[in-house]
Amino acid sequence: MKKLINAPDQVVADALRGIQAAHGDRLRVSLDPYLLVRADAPVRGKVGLVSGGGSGHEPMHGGYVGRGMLDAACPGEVFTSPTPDQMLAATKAVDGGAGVVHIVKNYTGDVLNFEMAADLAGGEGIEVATVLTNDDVAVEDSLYTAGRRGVGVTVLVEKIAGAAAEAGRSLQEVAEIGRRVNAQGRSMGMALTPCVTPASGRPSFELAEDEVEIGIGIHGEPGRFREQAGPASQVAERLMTPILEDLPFRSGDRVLAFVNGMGGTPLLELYVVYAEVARIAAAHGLRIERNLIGNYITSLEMQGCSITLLKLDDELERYWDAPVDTPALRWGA
Amino acid sequence: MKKLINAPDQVVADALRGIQAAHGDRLRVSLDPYLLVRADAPVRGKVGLVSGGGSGHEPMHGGYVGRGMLDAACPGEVFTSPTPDQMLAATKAVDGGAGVVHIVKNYTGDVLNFEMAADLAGGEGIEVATVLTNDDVAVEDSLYTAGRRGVGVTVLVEKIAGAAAEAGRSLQEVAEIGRRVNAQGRSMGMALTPCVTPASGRPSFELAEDEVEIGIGIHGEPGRFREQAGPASQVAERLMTPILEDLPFRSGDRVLAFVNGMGGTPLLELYVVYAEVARIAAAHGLRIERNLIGNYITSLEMQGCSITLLKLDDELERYWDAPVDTPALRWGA
Amino acid sequence: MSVAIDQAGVRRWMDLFAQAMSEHRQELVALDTAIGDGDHGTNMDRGMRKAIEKLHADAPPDPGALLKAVAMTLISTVGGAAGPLYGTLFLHLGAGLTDRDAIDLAAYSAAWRRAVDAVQARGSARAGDKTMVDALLPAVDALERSESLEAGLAAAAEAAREGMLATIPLVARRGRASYLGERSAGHQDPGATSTYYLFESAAEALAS
Amino acid sequence: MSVAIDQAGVRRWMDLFAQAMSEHRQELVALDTAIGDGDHGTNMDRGMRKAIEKLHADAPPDPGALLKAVAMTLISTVGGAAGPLYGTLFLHLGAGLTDRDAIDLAAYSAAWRRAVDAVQARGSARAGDKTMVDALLPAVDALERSESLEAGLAAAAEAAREGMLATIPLVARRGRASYLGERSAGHQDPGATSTYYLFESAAEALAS
Ligand SMILES: Nc1ncnc2c1ncn2[C@@H]1O[C@H](COP(=O)(O)OP(=O)(O)O)[C@@H](O)[C@H]1O
Ligand SMILES: Nc1ncnc2c1ncn2[C@@H]1O[C@H](COP(=O)(O)OP(=O)(O)O)[C@@H](O)[C@H]1O
Ligand SMILES: [Mg+2]
Ligand SMILES: [Mg+2]
Ligand SMILES: [Mg+2]
Ligand SMILES: [Mg+2]
Repeated sequence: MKKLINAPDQVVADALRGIQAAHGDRLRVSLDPYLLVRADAPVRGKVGLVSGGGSGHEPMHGGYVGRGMLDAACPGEVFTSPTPDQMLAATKAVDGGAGVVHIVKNYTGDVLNFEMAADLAGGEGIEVATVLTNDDVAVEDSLYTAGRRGVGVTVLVEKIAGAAAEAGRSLQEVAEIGRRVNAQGRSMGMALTPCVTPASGRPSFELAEDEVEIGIGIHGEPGRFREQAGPASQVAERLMTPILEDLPFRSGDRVLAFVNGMGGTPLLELYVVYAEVARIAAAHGLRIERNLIGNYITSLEMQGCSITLLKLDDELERYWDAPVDTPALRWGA
Repeated sequence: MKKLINAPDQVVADALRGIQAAHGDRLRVSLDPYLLVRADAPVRGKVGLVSGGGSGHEPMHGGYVGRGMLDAACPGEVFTSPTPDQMLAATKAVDGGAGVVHIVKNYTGDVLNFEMAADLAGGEGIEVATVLTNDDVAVEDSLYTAGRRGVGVTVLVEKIAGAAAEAGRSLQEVAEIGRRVNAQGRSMGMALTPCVTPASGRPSFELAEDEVEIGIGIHGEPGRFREQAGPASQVAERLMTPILEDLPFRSGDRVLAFVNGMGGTPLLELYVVYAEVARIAAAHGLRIERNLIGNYITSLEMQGCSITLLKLDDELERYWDAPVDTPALRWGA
Repeated sequence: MSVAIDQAGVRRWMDLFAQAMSEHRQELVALDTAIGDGDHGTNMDRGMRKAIEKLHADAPPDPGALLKAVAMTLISTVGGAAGPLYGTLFLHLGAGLTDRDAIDLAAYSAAWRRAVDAVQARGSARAGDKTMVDALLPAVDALERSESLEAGLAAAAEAAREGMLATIPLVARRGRASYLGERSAGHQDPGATSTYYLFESAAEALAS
Repeated sequence: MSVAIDQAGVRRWMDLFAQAMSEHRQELVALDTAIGDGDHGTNMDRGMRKAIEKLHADAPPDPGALLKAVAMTLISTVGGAAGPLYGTLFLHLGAGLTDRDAIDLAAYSAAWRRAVDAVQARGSARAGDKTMVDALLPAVDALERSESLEAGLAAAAEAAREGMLATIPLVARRGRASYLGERSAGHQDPGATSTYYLFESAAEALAS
């Protein structure tokens, strides 16, 4: 394992030091507990948005803290969900009196820790609403399982709910909009290579030179099946078909198409994939009205991609277009 | 070799199709010859900016076409400089009557092809000024060699000269500002892993599990030497020391610090490196006034990073801050 | 003379458990890499290391308070699924034992039962879901069936070990391994494994 | 009877050179990977393939015009250093032979000399800089020294081969390999290698 780090157990703290040095003018960074907060938080009267999760998915979530998106992010250790005390500290730091939304990806760890944090925040008189993301169609969904993982849609929830909060919407409204994004979005991912966490020093799974892993998550966990590596057109079909069937997306739907890199795949290739996504979407009669292409929710240095489709309506589209001013996503500002 | 492509000799064309599908509202994309042009080009009375180079460095250059930055980009095949006819077509497409600046990285191929293009453009009555970037301190510089490579500074030249052109400066002024950025900037890079071009299908060099390559360029070419992999603090010293000595940078200087990912390195690690850069810069009495951290000039899926320092003055800082609206770099718009 | 567990005994237990988490860190990471995200060993080791550090600085006077202190540290340093689940376990175990100088089998068994119930309430895992619950349930059953603390903890450790091994063929229905579906079968659950070490440490602490 | 090169002969030469670039593509890529960016074989193959395609569609009537057409295709399809350099080479070679039906040794040698001068003017490479010039110069020298076209092209091919091999120990001072400094020694220059194939094809075309 070769990485640009000083020591496996310092990587998150060191990266936070880097973020502090780079963005200290717009973010408050705490190392104990790990925390990133908008410099101007709490914004009086505005619903606060807190997200969090394991590190190793950068720019998610720290890169999305700023005007028009998150008020705070709680980074955990690499691929390890953060702890309730971080989340509580974040919640208190961003509460401007209008309540706080927790954006939680559906992983047992994230869910349990955020539950505890919400309990604790409630105990301190802060109203918390939770938006759970679970958009990964690669995972079987049933009451008797942990359910689907939250993946690509999380970025879209953070942007769109963030804009709703910035627009002065109420706690319930912001949460409802976030949940709508989740309900109308579907994702699926694949990997060409595994990743290596600093702590383990070993590949998260083994893949032959001619194999790809389909239905991968964002934690280096193995996917649902592996198959012979094929052209980008086949990869795109493999991911788009279950996405399109699941919601389902129908001819005439307006969508946002998001092609996400897993961290180690060149942008050149993501555009190759996007060309295929656009082709398949057109064949289904979908109108891609907005798009996002790049490394936005990653799995360390994993090579691969995920595709997310979000069904748009006027409100979601307006909030997507609203100004955002964060280290990793910025427009209109 | 596993890649998200359809076929090695289609990768650039397919990616351009993806860019067309994604950004067709703001860019005109041509497949024959390969060309990306601002949708509103030529802008009457504005100096046009054309850049170009081999593909595989995305988002450079295509991601930087838009208001406040480039007017056109000519992508070559992967790691192969584009051809004079592309450059001539780009030059004609963006000439708004005020002349055109060619931004050329100092590689024999880029230089020769742009020279031919400038000759051809001159023959058609378009005034062309060339800004050559050669900021890589890893390379020995002498009259009797090809000189230094153009690397990280190229992105800064494109942004700053782009803002100067947008501000209505003359051809000579824009070129002079671009040259000043190059003269005041220095870079050096390193790699943890090689990259694989689609056409060759093989790693560009071999590195042992515990070795890193220091003084790497952006074409998968081997660097100046290899050494035992060390912590990020050592990597940062290895790159910063020659950069600081070369200009030289002096205590009290205001700088822009740019930590660039080679394409396959997680953003998390780039922030770890940035923390070290900030530490070393502070120890030298430098004031980092601006920063840029991420994958901006890449070498396919190579893991590693480069560091660029640019000595700032009021004018350069103002043009850096000026609005930019491109697929890959966007603020104030 | 009947054996009881006192503050020093719990303290010894926690030291041994911390030691086990450190020694088996790579093993737990490897198990979690196969069907999860590879952090279980690192998480537990980090948490228990911190817990022992805190106990060094300031050890609460009674067994229950000590366990609650460990719970709080785990909750705030482990993260992941294991943090809240082990935190919940220790919190409820401690709650049943607070303000006692010495714990007999009856009190101990009752506290464990409440702790396991709390873990199940928090995580909704049932027997056979391929989680730490599959080691916890048989262990607590064995404890309840025993005649003495010594015999009980030995039987609990053995039952936990069997429960841990029995997770191998299971298809996971909770936690991260459930995303693998059928592919999760054939691998031992990391959380059940750390739970086995917890009971092994408890038996050892009592014996020493 | 004295041999001369005509349009069909140049056409044959270009076919053979294109064939060589296709056959040796991987070899050139491997050489360029060692001390460059690994694209020389792909670039030359792409360019010559396109050139032949164009000649198929519309082949200029005389040897000079044919070479200029190849030059223009290389310039607009090869890119990199090789595109403008081979383009310049063919452009000036063709310029010296335009409007001729048949080329004798004197005219041929003179055109080659001007072509090599033009390549050196464009790229500033001198003998010993580890570039295609190190194959070109001895080949053209050999051609000039010869008594007949046949002997001349055979000698030129042999000289180019020796020049190509002689690049192995050199430290590059031009082109991408120069960034490696001392580490460029011990590797054969890819451009000198494709130039050797150019002369080999020329000799073969004349013989057939
Ligand atoms: N819902 C649950 N109930 C009980 N135990 C669970 C549950 N989900 C996961 N676990 C346990 O947690 C273990 C994984 O812990 P850990 O790797 O630290 O957390 P994470 O899965 O968040 O990375 C699993 O092996 C399993 O035993
Ligand atoms: N200045 C120069 N003069 C002559 N030949 C050169 C010069 N620079 C490079 N070359 C030749 O070009 C070859 C490399 O061509 P190619 O790989 O196609 O281009 P690039 O280096 O741009 O990738 C080298 O092997 C060398 O022979
Ligand atoms: Mg985890
Ligand atoms: Mg090249
Ligand atoms: Mg885990
Ligand atoms: Mg090359």
